[in-house]
Formats: sequence, C-alpha cells, structure tokens
Amino acid sequence: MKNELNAQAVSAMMQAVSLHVIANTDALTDADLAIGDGDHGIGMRRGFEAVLQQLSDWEPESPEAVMKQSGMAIMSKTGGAAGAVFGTVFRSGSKALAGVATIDAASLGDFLSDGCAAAAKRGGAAPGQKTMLDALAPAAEAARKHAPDGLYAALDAAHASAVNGLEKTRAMVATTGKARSLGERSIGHIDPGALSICLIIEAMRDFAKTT
Amino acid sequence: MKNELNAQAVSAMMQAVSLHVIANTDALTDADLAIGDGDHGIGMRRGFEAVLQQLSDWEPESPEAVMKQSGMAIMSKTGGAAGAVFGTVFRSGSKALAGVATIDAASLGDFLSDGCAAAAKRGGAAPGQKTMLDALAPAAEAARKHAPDGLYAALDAAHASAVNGLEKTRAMVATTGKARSLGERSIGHIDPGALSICLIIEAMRDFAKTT
Amino acid sequence: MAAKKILNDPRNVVSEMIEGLVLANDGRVRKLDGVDAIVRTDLPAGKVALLIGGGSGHEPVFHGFVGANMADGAACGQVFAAPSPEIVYEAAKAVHRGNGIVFLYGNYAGDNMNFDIASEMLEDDGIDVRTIRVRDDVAAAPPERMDDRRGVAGDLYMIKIVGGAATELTDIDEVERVARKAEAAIRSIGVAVSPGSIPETGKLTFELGEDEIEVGMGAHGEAGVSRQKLAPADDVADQLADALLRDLPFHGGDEVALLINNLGATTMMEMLIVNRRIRQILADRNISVHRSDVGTYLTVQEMAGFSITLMKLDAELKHFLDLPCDSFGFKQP
Amino acid sequence: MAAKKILNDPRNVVSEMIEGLVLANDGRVRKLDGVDAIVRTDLPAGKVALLIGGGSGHEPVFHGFVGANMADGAACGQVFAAPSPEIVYEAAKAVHRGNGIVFLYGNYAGDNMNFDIASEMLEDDGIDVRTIRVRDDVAAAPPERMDDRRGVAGDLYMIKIVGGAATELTDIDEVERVARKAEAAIRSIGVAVSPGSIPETGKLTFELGEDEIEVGMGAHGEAGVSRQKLAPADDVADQLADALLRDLPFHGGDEVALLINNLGATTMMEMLIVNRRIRQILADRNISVHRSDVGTYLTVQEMAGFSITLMKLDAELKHFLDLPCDSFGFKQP
Ligand SMILES: Nc1ncnc2c1ncn2[C@@H]1O[C@H](COP(=O)(O)OP(=O)(O)O)[C@@H](O)[C@H]1O
Ligand SMILES: Nc1ncnc2c1ncn2[C@@H]1O[C@H](COP(=O)(O)OP(=O)(O)O)[C@@H](O)[C@H]1O
Ligand SMILES: [Mg+2]
Ligand SMILES: [Mg+2]
Ligand SMILES: [Mg+2]
Ligand SMILES: [Mg+2]
Repeated sequence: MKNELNAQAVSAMMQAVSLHVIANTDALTDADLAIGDGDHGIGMRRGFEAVLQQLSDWEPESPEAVMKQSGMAIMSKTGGAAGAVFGTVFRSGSKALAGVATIDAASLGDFLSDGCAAAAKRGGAAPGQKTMLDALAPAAEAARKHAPDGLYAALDAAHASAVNGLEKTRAMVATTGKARSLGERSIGHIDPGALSICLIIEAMRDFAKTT
Repeated sequence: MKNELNAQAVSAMMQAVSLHVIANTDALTDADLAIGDGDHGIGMRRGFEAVLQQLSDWEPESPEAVMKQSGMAIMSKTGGAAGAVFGTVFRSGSKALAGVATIDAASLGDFLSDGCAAAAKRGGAAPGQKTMLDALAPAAEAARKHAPDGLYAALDAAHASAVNGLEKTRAMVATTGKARSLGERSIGHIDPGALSICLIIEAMRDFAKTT
Repeated sequence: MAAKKILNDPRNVVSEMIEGLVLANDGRVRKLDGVDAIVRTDLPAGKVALLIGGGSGHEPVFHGFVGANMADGAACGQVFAAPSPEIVYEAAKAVHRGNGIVFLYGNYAGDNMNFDIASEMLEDDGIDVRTIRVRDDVAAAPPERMDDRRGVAGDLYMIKIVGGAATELTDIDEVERVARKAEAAIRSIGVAVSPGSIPETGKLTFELGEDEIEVGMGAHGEAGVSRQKLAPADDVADQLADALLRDLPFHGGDEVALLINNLGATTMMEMLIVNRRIRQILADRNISVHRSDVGTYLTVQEMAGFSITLMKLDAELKHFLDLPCDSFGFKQP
Repeated sequence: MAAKKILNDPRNVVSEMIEGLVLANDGRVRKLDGVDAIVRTDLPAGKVALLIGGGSGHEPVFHGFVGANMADGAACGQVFAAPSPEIVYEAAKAVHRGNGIVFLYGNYAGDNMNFDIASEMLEDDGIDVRTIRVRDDVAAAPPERMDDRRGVAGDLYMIKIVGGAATELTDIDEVERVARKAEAAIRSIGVAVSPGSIPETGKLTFELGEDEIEVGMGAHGEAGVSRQKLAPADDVADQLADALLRDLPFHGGDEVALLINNLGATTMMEMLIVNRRIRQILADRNISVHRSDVGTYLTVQEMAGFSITLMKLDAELKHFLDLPCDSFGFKQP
C-alpha cells in the first residue's frame, strides 16, 4: 500500500477504474432503466473505453494530465448527461492536481471536491436532487476528512460515504435529469450516476490497497 | 318439410343462411388466418348482415328477386375476393330462377350450378385450386342428381358433397387468391371460402327440414 | 396474443379513418356521399382520370396518394378487403372527365374481380376504362408467372408515374403505354419481422418465432419465399438485393429509383442502415440511383419489416416520377 | 422480452445510420470527417447558422431535418444520449458563416450541458451563439416550471420556423426573437401504448400492462402524467386535447398548426382516427387549423403511441412555417 501515486500509477489506477466501470455496464443500464432511459451503462462503457484507449501506450507527464485526459475522453465519448458531468469531474477536478508530481490522500480529496463542485455548477444541481452528486459530495468530504490516515484509508472512507449516499438516493425524488418527470415514482430506486461514483471510488480504493 | 318454397319462404331461408354465416364469423376468420389474411369471417359477416337488412321489411316478388338482391347486398358489402365470388353466385345464379314462383329441388340445383359456373368465370378459377368452387361444384352436382328425392334430400346430399369437397381442399395447393403464394405450405388447411359454402348449404338444408 | 391499439368501435375504423384523412387533406380531397371513396376537389376538366384503390389498412397506400400529379380518386375497401364494385363504380363516375379512366391497383384476386365488375358496368355506360395491375413482388412467383405476382410498395412509384402521365398526356392510349412500361420496370421484395393485425378481429395475421424473419412476406401476411433465422442487416439486404437484381434483370449502367418502405413498425434507423448497404451493392454493380425514397408508404398495420423496390428508369419515367406533388402521403417539392 | 430488429453490430448503429442518411440525401448533406455530425453541402455565405441535434434513435428528428429553409447541420449523439461538446463544437464550426449560430434542441439535462460546454468553447473563439431549448411537453411539468419541460415533437415546427427565420433574416437578434416567440407558442402531449428499446442493450425502456397506456410519456420512456386503462380513441384524444388547450391557453379565434406524430409503431389508421376527433374538438372551440401534419417525425425507436402538438400562429410564424423545404424527413412543396 503506497500513499503516493506518481503519474504512471495514477494512469494504472484509472485503467483499473475503467475496467471496473465497464464490467458493471449491465448494472448501470438496469439502474437507468428503472428511472431513466436505460443508456447509462453503455454510455459509461463508451466513455471509459475511451479512457483506456487514451491511457494505454501513453507516458503521462503528471497526475493532472492523466485526470485531464481521462476527463476529455469521457466528455467526448460518453454523451448524455453523464458525459458532461463525469467529464467535468475529471477535467475540472484535475486542476486541483496542478504542479503535483504524485497524488496523496489530501490531493485526491481536493480532486474529488473540486470535481464535485464543478459538476454541480455545470448541471445546476445540488446534493439532494438524486444525482451522482449525492454520492460524490459525501465521498469527497470523507476523503478530505480521512486524508491524515493515508490514501487507502481515505479512499475506503470515501467509498463508504459514497455507498451511503447512493442508498440515500433511494428515498429522494429526482428533480433534475431524465428521472425528473418520474416525480414520486422515482422513490425506491437508486440513482444510476451515483452508482457509477461508487464504482469509480471502489476501484480507486482497491487499486490503492494492492499497490 | 315442404318441397316448394315461395318468395317469402326463400327470403326466410336466406335470413336463416345469413344468421348461420354470421354465427360462424370466428371459424371463418381462423380458417383465413391459417392461409390468407384473416378477414374472411368479418367480410362474410358484413355481406350477410347486409342481406339481413335487405330482406327484413321487404316483400319480395319472386325467388329470383330474393337471390338477386342477396347477391347485390353481398357484392356491395363484403369486399375482397369473397364479395365478388359469393356475390356472383347469388346474383348470376338467380337468373336460373327467372319466371319461377317457387323453388323446388331442381331449380335450386340449377341455381347452384349456374352460380358456380358464373363464379368460376368471374375468378378465372376451376375446381382443384383450393377455393369455394371445390365445395360448390360438387354440391351443385349432388343437388341436381338428388332433385327427384325432394328439396330436403337434395340439399342434404349437396351439403354432404360440399363437406366432402371442403375436406379435399386440405390436400390441395392453392393456386389463386391470397393463399396462392403459400404454395406447399397451404397443404393441410381447409379453404375458408369452401367452409362458407358448407355453412350456406347447411343452413338451407336445415331450413328445408323444419319448413 | 391480441393487438393493442387506440381505436373506437373497430367496426368503424374505415369510415372514421376516411373522415380523418379528408380533414388532414385540408380541402384538397372530399369524400363521396355514402360511398367509401375520396376524390380530388380540384379536378381539371378533360383530363384522363386515374382511379386507384384497394383494401384499407395499408395507409398511406392507396387513399393517401390522391392529389395533383397523382391519383384523382381512390376507392377504399374495408381492412385488407378489396372495395366492392359499387364503390369502384361510384368513384370512377366521380373522377371521370370525359376522357377515359385508368384503373391502377395491386394484383390480387379480390381487387381484380371487384374492379373488373365495375369496369364492365362503366363500359356499359360507354366509358373507356384501362386496367393496370401492379405486380412488383418478386417473391410471389417466378418471372414466367408474372400474373401471379402481387402488388406491394411499388404502388407508390406507379401512382406517381401514371399520375404524372395522366396529367400531362391527353390521350388515354399514351397514358396506358407509359403505365405498362413502368409496370414492367419495377421490382420489390420485403421481409417481415413481426405480424400486423386487423382491428376488427384483433388477431395477428401470422406467427413468427422470436428469432425468425420471413423473406418475401406479402402485404397481408401471405407467406414469402423463406422463413429463416434473424440475420445481420447486411446479410438480409444482400439477399433482398440479389432477388431483385437478377429478376428484371438490372445491369451496370442502369439508372434506378430506390424505395425502402417501412411495413409499419420498423425503425428508421434500421431502414437507413439497410439503405447504406443497398447503395453499396448498387455502386459495386455500377447501377446509379437517380432518386431514393426511404419512408413509410405501404404498411400492413403494425407489421415490423421493410421492403425494397427498384425501378429501372428512362428519361420519360424519370420525368413523370419527378413531377412535384403534395398528396397526404407523399410530397415532393 | 428483448426487441427484435434487423441490424448489424448494435454498437455501430449510429455511424451506419449516418452513412445511410447521407446517401438518402442524395448529395444535399455531408458527414463531417471523423465526427458524428452532418451539414448541408449548399450553405449560403453569410447566413445566420442553425445547428440542431440531440441523441439518435428518434429519426427523423433531428438529423433528418437538415436542408434549405431548415437546419444547416445536426450534431448526432449515440442512441438517446446527447452529443458530446466536441461533436457540437465541430458541427458548429462547420455551419458557421460568420454571422452567428443559433443552437436549437430539446430541453434535457444532457443536451443542455453538452451544448452549453460547446457554446462556451465557441464564445472563446469569438463566435456569437444563441440557445433555444424546445420545451413543448406539457406533461413534464406545470406551466410555472417551464424549464422542467422536455422537448418532444414540437421540434419539427420549431426547426421549420427557426430554419426559415435563419434563412430570411440576416440579424441573429431577429432570428432569436422569432425563435423565442415560436417556442412560447407551442404545446405537445403524447401517449405511449408499448415501449421502445435501445439497440445496444436490446432492453425495452419500460413496461406496460396488456391493457395499459401511459399518458404524457416522454420521448425516452420517461414517466408521464398517468398510467391508465386502454380507452377508446375519442376519449384519449379528448384527454390529450384538454391538457393542451388549457395550457397556453388556446382561445376561440386562434389559428393553429396541428401536428400528430407517430412515436414509432402506431398505425396511420389510429392517427387519422385521432385527427378526426381533434379536428372536431378544435372546430367546436372555434379554433381554426391553418395547417396540419400527420406523420412520423419524432420516434422513440419502436415505441407505439402518438403525440399531439398545437402551435398558436401569427402571420410571421405562418410565413416561416409554410416556406418550402426538401429535407430527408420533412418535405413541403
Ligand atoms: N443536472 C445534473 N447534475 C448532476 N448529475 C446529473 C444531472 N443530470 C443527470 N445527472 C446524472 O446523470 C445520470 C444519468 O446519466 P445518463 O443516463 O448516462 O444520461 P442521460 O440522462 O442523458 O440518459 C443520472 O443518474 C445523474 O446521476
Ligand atoms: N379466383 C377465385 N375464384 C373463386 N374463389 C376464390 C378466388 N379467389 C379467392 N376465392 C375464395 O375467396 C376466399 C377468400 O375470401 P376473403 O378472405 O373474404 O377475401 P380476400 O382473399 O380478398 O381476403 C378463398 O378462401 C376462396 O374460397
Ligand atoms: Mg440515461
Ligand atoms: Mg381474406
Ligand atoms: Mg382480404
Ligand atoms: Mg440518455
């Protein structure tokens, strides 16, 4: 378990994240079938396949570059609401890593937190509206709070908070995105984008554990 | 059991025929679903509902008029192949009744026989092509042959021959009408129009029996 | 399984449909009193008349194609049932302008007999009637038995061309000549993916396995050339194109019109993907596409599937095919 | 139950569809190299550009409406997914003729965000971009929350009007004024009878009981105002008309355009029967129909169902709506 990840390691981590998201395509699709249009899984797969393609055979100069290029790939290939918000998380979040040669728990927390703020701004939404923000915002907060405990511990806490946030979306009424018009009928279902956040942070945590 | 039917009785008989055909709408539709487009039942119902409407509240002057008006009603309301051939059977067959005040077994045989010839001419088909002719032609022949035995016996023989003809259509390959393109696949199914002929003659026979 | 549709009393579908169709034409067509037929309101005097018609349920064929440079009137049967001689006769009388009438319809026993009876009635009235039967479905019979072929989506191009000819040519012999030339130059074949149903019975007109399609299925669910496993779009397109190309046959250097017709419930996406492949095949054979139409022209209620039509063109056919028109079901600037 | 379609590799549907669409346009549009966007080949210099777009799978919306007097280009997303900012940006650059660009698309979170990102990129390049979001679906939210309303079949009339304005008016402020007026005057509502599916997943996007319909269903299967029992066509028409008429509201003396749109697999017969009823209702209220369009404009793959759109017209809107056009998906002589 390392506490610092250099550019190569961040690239390896993002490849692990991509494989994990892609492996869960069907679960994401099913979640979106329940309250949206059923394309979240294939959209995220397109985006993270593009991330894999971008990162393989490429020597990144910095963690910031890895996250920025990942964001660009997601934004250009995912499409839909997810392309814009997940692309924004990585592209805008990467600015928090400017000038750092390695990521540690603190900078990762900053990355998540800034990414979350940028996504909220982009979509004009706030936590509580049954979106990926409901998993990302508590995850970012937990990562920052547990930064002193090291990278793995911070990500583990972030993941637990994301999952907790995901579960809370079940009780929420969607007021943005395609689920919005479901109104009360969206109650009882998790938000697909929030599930994606859980998967992403889970893969980051597992990567940190085995590195 | 009468051996002669005057205009009023012929009208009553055609009303009984109409009710019998209408009561068998579903069976005719199902037969047409197997080898055609599935509308024979509703087509015959439309036609014979029009016959009922024509004959009720109308004092016919002759058996010929009853058959002719029935043919006109069928021709104008049934539509499809059945409208033309069944309309022709009654309209053209009626000419065999010109000048007669009552129908007996012999004139009924002439009616069926002339109607059959006219329908064959109209459709350019001959028995053996899996059409209503395969029930009508043997029925007409039997009616003529058994004319000396009286009206009921002639119609009973005609009905038996029609049913026998109907059963034979099962083994035939359709070479006209909508079933034509089924080719070999039409084998094993009865012809819907031939079933209609059986129903019509069956109702005539039953009427003759109870009159 | 029964079909699920938003209708009123299913016995009234045809009369209510005609009412809706006349309204959708915004004054350009009218319904005949008491007869299921529609005719143009702006019929020029002295023109050769074009009357089309057939069973309903295939909208926009036939009654959607009444208008200037297309048909002058349409006789409407009940669903999948040819119109009665009475309807055809009344419609013919209404469109006749003293210069003869061309009957144009699909080659089905029911239509042939009913239109023929009407034609005999009109001839008794001294009216000159010419009959053209569309027989474009190559799946129905081999070329030696053209008379056994059904009329399918080629109806559109036939109506377009004969409609143009009947507008511009004043001699009915000439209109008939163009019509026969067009009829000899057109070929279609379809594939069905799932069945349609007649509103009044609610019953599906045939059954197909979950992974089966039927190549050559007719416009009422009549059986086609082969029932086979669902295959990739390119393979299906290859098979259909092959059946068409060798039938006329079409040759390198030919100019054609290409029609891809939605039988009802097929997505535009599927049809465009098939269009892509058909265009590749035609390009490979050096057959040039003068015009193409991809859309919904002859339907079989909610049947899923599509058909492909190829028509070999010469300068005269191109001219009539390309004339502008503004009918309910087909508009051409 | 999985959907049954004739396709090649379902991951390639959008690229193959675009190829087929470009070919079906016979030279009037081209695809951008390496980008899922199409643009007119005959773009006049100096005109205000109109760029439309959105997820694919709704053909002919959006990419079928590119052509003279309609849109100059379309950015195509994957099925039911807004196009990425990159696609929108490249398409915008390709249609820009130095006089600013109007973005016109349906009001969905995904489209809004992706088009907004592209718009920021273009503004960085010094290009004037105006954004119009179609929000015609009254079922999505009450009038107080117009911003929560989705764009549905009203897209067609919006593209037609803004396309005309962007052709004839040289000042982008004027084009924007017309677009905002049009957008405020249009209302739609739909009813779904059976679901559609995304080719890549093959899964139906929702489930309905055998005798259930959903009034107000969105263009991707988003829930509507009520799930109810299958009812007679006249009752359904009454319910939909009522929702529309009281929303703007429409008044006696108004002149409107009426659009009845097939969501995919509904028969023309059903739509004409509904048209009949809607025309009766409008006549009863003394609302006159300037024009009507009954056809297939915005689909949701093989979804069965239809939508009704009413647009209140003035002389200016009528003028732009009635300009001739010849796009793949909408032709007007
Ligand atoms: N305004 C928004 N802000 C943040 N996230 C959003 C917003 N709108 C949608 N999302 C997220 O996007 C997810 C849906 O993504 P996806 O299904 O791929 O796109 P689409 O809704 O365009 O089909 C939702 O589950 C939600 O988490
Ligand atoms: N050429 C013909 N001569 C005699 N009878 C025919 C001919 N063509 C069809 N028929 C009869 O018509 C019946 C079909 O009638 P129907 O289903 O009502 O009409 P359609 O075939 O137009 O749908 C067939 O079963 C057959 O008996
Ligand atoms: Mg989605
Ligand atoms: Mg039949
Ligand atoms: Mg029929
Ligand atoms: Mg989507």
